[in-house]
Amino acid sequence: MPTVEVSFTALPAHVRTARLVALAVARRAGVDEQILDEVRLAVGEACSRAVNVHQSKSPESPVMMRLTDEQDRFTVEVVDCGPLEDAMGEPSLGQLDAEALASPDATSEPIPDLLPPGFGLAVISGLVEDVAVTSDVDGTHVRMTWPATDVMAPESR
Amino acid sequence: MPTVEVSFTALPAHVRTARLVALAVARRAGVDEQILDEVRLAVGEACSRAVNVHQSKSPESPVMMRLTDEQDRFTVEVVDCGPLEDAMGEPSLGQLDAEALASPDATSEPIPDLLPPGFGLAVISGLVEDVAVTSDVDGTHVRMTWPATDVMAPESR
Amino acid sequence: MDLSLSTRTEGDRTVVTVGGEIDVYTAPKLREQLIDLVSSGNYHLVVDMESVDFLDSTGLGVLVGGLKRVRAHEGSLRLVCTQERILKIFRITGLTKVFPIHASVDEALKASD
Amino acid sequence: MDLSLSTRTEGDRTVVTVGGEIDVYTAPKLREQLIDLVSSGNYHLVVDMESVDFLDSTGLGVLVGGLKRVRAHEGSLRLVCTQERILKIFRITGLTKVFPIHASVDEALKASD
Ligand SMILES: Nc1ncnc2c1ncn2[C@@H]1O[C@H](COP(=O)(O)OP(=O)(O)O)[C@@H](O)[C@H]1O
Ligand SMILES: Nc1ncnc2c1ncn2[C@@H]1O[C@H](COP(=O)(O)OP(=O)(O)O)[C@@H](O)[C@H]1O
Repeated sequence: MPTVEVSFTALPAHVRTARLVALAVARRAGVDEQILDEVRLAVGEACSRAVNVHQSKSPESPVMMRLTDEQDRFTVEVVDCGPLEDAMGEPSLGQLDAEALASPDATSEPIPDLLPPGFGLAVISGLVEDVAVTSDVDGTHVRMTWPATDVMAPESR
Repeated sequence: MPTVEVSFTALPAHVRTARLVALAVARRAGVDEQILDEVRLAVGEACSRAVNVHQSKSPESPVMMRLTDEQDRFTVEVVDCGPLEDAMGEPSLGQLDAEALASPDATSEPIPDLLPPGFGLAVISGLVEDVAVTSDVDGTHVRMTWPATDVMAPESR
Repeated sequence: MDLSLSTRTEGDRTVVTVGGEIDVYTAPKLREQLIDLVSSGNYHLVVDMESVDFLDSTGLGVLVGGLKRVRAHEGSLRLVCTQERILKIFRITGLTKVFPIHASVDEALKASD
Repeated sequence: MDLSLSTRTEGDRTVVTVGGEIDVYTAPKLREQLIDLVSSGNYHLVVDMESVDFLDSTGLGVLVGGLKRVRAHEGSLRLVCTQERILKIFRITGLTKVFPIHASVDEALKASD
């Protein structure tokens, strides 16, 4: 069960580092080239979301990403420190109303650039087939799994 | 004090991941392009050494690398699980005898390809100006520091 | 890769050419650019995304914010994008219904509602 | 980048062209190659390192192992390397005293002790 764990201070720049690591490990784990773009985007969404949660709730505590390569599955788990309610209150993709999002809400200034909380999770669930979002005392876990051929073991000679 | 911590199962493939992460974070931390090759090699040596220590002592426990970017210093610390004696017994660069290393020791078969334990540390101390090797109950810490300009903070607007 | 931005005027429209990665790290630069353009009176924007390698939901948020800003002035925000991997995220989020997406800058410049 | 290896014969010498990264992950492949060559009777090796991007002490260990093997048969192992960043690690470790290092494959092929 080869595993890489990355913890990082909740800063946007580190989301890039997390994407880079996940991509390199996924490739090395034998995730199909066609799927790597999806991995990159999904990992970026999960980590950006976690960074946002931390910046508002607990800027000092690190975001954790765990990459696991076992048998024929490559799994990425991103853990933030946000409480249960956060994940529960977030809309599923079906509830997103693109028209409403973009309505010319000229009366409210400043115009918010952030999409509603949960938009990132909605993107992930639209993108990744095998995804589970759970909450426990540690915070919220986003766990995404892709098929892979295990090529990560040390050279066999 | 933006920090990235990477823990990885003690496998050679993950040493590449560690190098990749350290390089990306160092560049982002503003370490000079001229020094990046040195960072890459030193991090590779420290992590390879740690992987070797773990593989013989405790293959299940992860190797830890911590990247810290504070003010004008970029620091990499690699922690292995090896006990005090390991680090103490290792030769300093001055003690390495290149001729002896390469002597045609035809009587001993198989010919060992590994250089003596401690060779990696010797390379690091020959390469990096600011390096400290310490041991405590956790294991051995190799701590290397380079100058950097802090550009890691979030965009200031 | 970092974000690159350049703008030029074509008649009553302003073309913003974006390259690199639009993500949580770089999106603030794009937001600032769009805000600057709208506050200096450019209400008809064409955002050329052909050189964008990566776009995440933070980037989408900034584009949606831009759209709201120009709409507040009866303006428009058109996208130029033919890359499947970038189009995918617009499709997943339903934002293809909100943004006019064109196959070339020329097409976007000629288009009207 | 991964390791690439190719070999060719030039008179009584064998040229091994190495590319990519020689590290703890790829060094076993190089070791195996050198062992194969020696056990099939090739005792005069020229290792061309001009396309090597990265070399660490595990890689050095494999080269030293190769040198020991050919010396056991009165052979030679010459390196071709002009890249400063690769030469540096040979210098730091004192291995420049052990390996003949040449500026080109031609030079290495013509050299004798
Ligand atoms: N998506 C990414 N995540 C993390 N690091 C990355 C990513 N893309 C490139 N890098 C690394 O970041 C460093 C700088 O890349 P780049 O984005 O071009 O620089 P910057 O954004 O600082 O101008 C390089 O070492 C590169 O390997
Ligand atoms: N030094 C490195 N450490 C870790 N990953 C790396 C390194 N160099 C490249 N990579 C990443 O590893 C992946 C595969 O690189 P490469 O070494 O060419 O493949 P492989 O060794 O599996 O043939 C790429 O995603 C690349 O970003």
